[in-house]
Amino acid sequence: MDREELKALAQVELDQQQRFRCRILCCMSTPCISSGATAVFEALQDAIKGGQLDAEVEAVATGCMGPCSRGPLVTVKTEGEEDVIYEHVTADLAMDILDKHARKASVPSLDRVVLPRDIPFFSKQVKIVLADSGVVDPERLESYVARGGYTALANALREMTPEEVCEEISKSGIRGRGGAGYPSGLKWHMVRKAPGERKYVVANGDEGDPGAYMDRTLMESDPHRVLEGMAIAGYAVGAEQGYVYVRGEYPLAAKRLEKAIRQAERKGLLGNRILESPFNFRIDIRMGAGAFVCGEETALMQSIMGRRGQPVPRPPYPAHKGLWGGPTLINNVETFGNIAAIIGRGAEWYASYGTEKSKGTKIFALAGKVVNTGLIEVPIGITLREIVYEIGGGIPGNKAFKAAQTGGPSGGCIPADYLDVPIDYESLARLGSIMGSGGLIVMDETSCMPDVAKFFMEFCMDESCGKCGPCRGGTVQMHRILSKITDGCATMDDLKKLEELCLMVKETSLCGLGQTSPNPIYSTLRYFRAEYEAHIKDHHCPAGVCTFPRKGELTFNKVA
Amino acid sequence: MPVVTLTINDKLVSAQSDKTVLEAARDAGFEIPTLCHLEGLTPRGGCRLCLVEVEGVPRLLASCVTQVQEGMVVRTETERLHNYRKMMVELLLAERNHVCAVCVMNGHCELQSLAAKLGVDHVRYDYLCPDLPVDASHERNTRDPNRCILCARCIRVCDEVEGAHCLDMMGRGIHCNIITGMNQEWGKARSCTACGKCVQVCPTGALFKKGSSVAEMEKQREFLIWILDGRDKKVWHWSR
Amino acid sequence: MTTRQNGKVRLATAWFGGCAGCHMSLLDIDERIIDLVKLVEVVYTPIADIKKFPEDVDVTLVEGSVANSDHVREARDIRKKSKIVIAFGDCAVTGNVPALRNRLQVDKILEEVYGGGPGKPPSTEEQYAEVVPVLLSKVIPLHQIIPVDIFLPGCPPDPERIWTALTALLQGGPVALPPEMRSFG
Amino acid sequence: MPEPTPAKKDAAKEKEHPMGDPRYKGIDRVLKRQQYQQDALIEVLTAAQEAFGYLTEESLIYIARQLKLPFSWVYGVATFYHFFSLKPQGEHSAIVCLGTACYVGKAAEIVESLEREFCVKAGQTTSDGKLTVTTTRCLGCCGLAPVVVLDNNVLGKETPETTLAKVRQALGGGNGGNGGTPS
Repeated sequence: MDREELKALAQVELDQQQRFRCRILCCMSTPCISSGATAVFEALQDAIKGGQLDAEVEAVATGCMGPCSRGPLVTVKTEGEEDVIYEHVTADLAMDILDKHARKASVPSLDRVVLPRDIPFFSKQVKIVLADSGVVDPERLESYVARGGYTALANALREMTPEEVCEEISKSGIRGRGGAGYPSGLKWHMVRKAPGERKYVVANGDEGDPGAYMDRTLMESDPHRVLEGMAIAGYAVGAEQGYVYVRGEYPLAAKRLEKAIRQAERKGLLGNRILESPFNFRIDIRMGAGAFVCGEETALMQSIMGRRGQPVPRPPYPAHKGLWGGPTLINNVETFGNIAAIIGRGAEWYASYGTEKSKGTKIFALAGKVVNTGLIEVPIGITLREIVYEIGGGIPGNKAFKAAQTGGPSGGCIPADYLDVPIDYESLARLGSIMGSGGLIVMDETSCMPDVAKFFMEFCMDESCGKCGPCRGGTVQMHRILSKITDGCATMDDLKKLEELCLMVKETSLCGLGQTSPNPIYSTLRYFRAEYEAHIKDHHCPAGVCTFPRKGELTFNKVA
Repeated sequence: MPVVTLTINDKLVSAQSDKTVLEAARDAGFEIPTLCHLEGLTPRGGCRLCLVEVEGVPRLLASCVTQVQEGMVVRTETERLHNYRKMMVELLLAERNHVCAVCVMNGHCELQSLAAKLGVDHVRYDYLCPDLPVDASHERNTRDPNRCILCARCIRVCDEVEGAHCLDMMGRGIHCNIITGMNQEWGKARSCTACGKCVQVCPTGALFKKGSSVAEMEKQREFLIWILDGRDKKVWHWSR
Repeated sequence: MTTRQNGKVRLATAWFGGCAGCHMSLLDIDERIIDLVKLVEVVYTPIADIKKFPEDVDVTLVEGSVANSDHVREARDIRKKSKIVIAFGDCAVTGNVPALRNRLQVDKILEEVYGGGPGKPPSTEEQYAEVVPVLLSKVIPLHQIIPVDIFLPGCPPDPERIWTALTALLQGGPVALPPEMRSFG
Repeated sequence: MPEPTPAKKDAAKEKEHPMGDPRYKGIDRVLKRQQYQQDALIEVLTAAQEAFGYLTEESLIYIARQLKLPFSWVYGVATFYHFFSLKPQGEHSAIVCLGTACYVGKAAEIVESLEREFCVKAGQTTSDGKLTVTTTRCLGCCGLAPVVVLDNNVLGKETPETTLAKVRQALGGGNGGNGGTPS
């Protein structure tokens, strides 16, 4: 296939779509499926067939539409009308939807499940990466191509040198979406220039942060976008082999990626001589097997090579010496999700979003004690208040906002005082948190901060690989002290010991997991120290969470 | 091999450019504590005791895996490093049952002497007291995981020098453990050649020769360079 | 160090969960013990028959680990009444050999020790408490119960080590042992 | 390295697979697809776990032989990743998500209630082999928190009561899932 054929393919698909008077899009990503989307989709298909509407109405299985807690979600696109979104759709509503939109009947009972499209949840978002999510059928290449998919790759191959591609990425100002925010352009240039016969491109989809599911959604909802981004990267850095490392918990994402790879290979969009150019690029999927540390790039490479996912000291950096000793470009799945848009619409357009130092948009998984939970894509620089109170619709049950947790176990809690700080890499770091992969958990007054810190420390303790001493032993000891605090048998001396340990583990651990594991303690201590002291001195939990089962015991050891 | 000049603890030092900071520092007479490092084995960078401060680098660097660079300014002994090293040793002592008094390596143990050198006269953290069975099934050697610090010297020597790869690490985090074969009794792991190299490189009493009693086990490591240089360069160092 | 009317430092030694080897090692300072007695008044020690831990002690050497409820009580009492508490030997410093039981469950240990003999084994916690003080589920070092001022590791600390530490202390200086004198084991 | 020889099974079945168990064919398929590359160890282990429900010692030995890897290496990798289990799993499985959103939604109480009701600790299987209770770190269904996966069906917005009821129903309702939607 060449560029002209790609255009033709898109046109055929568009013509096909226009034949339908009414297109009913059903979200078929994991949360909606869990809420019963499969039955809804099947009921719609049956109803279309039963009503002999096959020629006019189409039911499409798409990816995520955003407000996951309101699933199953269905969007109806009717010619000449505004799109309508329905929430909490059940199978028995299938016929009603058809009646209303295909047969133009009046169905007032449907009104109660209409999700208004003008609410801030939708209007405040800017969708670049998720532009096709919830619109295209992730299991059909044509669906993506019809939306302009793979044209960026075609243009890059035809019109740009690899160096120009790297430069365009640099100019866009995009920074790694995995958390640390390393400028992607720099990395691409580095890998491109690194000497090495075989180079590799790796998409990091080992989204281990609890509470984050941007990568899963992207892989499930728009797998071709990730593949296209990787192929462009492969061309730019001179790699012929790519790997998508998919977290083991995401079988559906892996399945859809696998299908997408096969489709793309068949159409000559991956494999040898892509789009009739001399560029060859293969992508393989590697499944994780349940290890958070494999999100760390050196551990991830070990895992791709089939070994224990234990990090190795850097330097050498993967960009110089990665998989099998070859220069390796590792970017987050979400970063790759941005690439086609940057190449397709230009770095300048992309850089018009975001702040001076952080360009573009960021996807957040909004969850916790907030009315609208789900997946949102917002320009970097938006305030936390806008996210929580406008997009998120505030805290349910008239409770007070206490803190927002970003960055998972490597991040921190941002208290109410900083609701108006624009969210970007630097400001979050100043507040003692990190952008992370994009989990954003809202906590209300019923969350106890030492307990939150303990929760994350338990996570880090379980996920420590055991290679370096400070992380292996330090996380256990920090968790023990936090347990003493929430159990009511800690002293102020323990708190001092905890702070010393935090600093030591942060500064001496081998990899990012250990180095950032004290962050949840740091940030909660910074903003909620009084809460810790109340636990220790008064055996009082202001949030009413801790029950102090070992109150007054002077040691960790229960008397028999 | 080109030579670079760097500053270690205010002293100008020159070293071949392929050397690590640890090697350069030791050649210059500075002591940097190590536990997982052993000359002759692939560096691991796991124990973190050899961390040093390098000017202009915000992070602490493990000197065993950091190559020297022209103009590098290194500090190997600062109060911060000393405190961290102390804490690391305390964490190691707390995570297993290191009862020096009844150890075959008492008096010859690297962990014990390092603790004394660093001034660790007590451990501030809770002892974790894991329940780990001793494996005495091997005809010559015994493995006592209670005294293991997971430095993986034994794994590396078994893989890199002996070539048997009988030993490896299982589990993760605090539950890591050294295993022989399919986590089976050492005596039944037929990939073990009973060469005893793992015993000799072990820094503590986790691996020891059968029949040794308290404080009787001493280890010798000259064989490592002997074998490696003999194998690669056909040079056998009698002087060592 | 406060000077008493008799010019002597009030010294106590206590014995918790340990083998008394540290006390033996203290006696092994040989003839120097005469010099020591010139400087100190031993006000409490398991070697002498003194029932109650006295008030106003200057220095207390505590041998042994904290293994049962009596040890906890005594340790707190000692801390209250002593100016300087020394964790004396590895058991007090680390838990050492007595702590080897920490991987076992206390009730299993009691059953093993007291259960199989003649007569009926005690069945409740209270009954056990009549036989022996209640065992802690874990044997712990002294500093996990009370603040400890000086650590004197060694199993036992050899006489030189003890002498160096005590003389430094009695001369009013800080106790700074050289590395070879502060190793465990 | 010839270590313990796996016991020979039923001779008739040997024709199907030299190991005497047709389930090894699933492993062989992946081995072939991956061209017996040592790097594919995790993929092969995944296939073995799918074939047997857990990683039997025999299958680990088989994989080590096929990939020409040391036993300790294979065992080390198998025990590093949480997905692999070296013990047989229960007939039914209840996986409670302990991701942050589920934690904020008090998923710990669901774990406790399951542990109490079925006398198991998280990560264990009941003594009758009926139920395995495990926890996981975020399934990415945070909008539905707290989430429980019962026999591969994702259940959202759970409470201790609802989960217990559904687990009891699954246990009482014979083998397999309860006909819900696949995840």
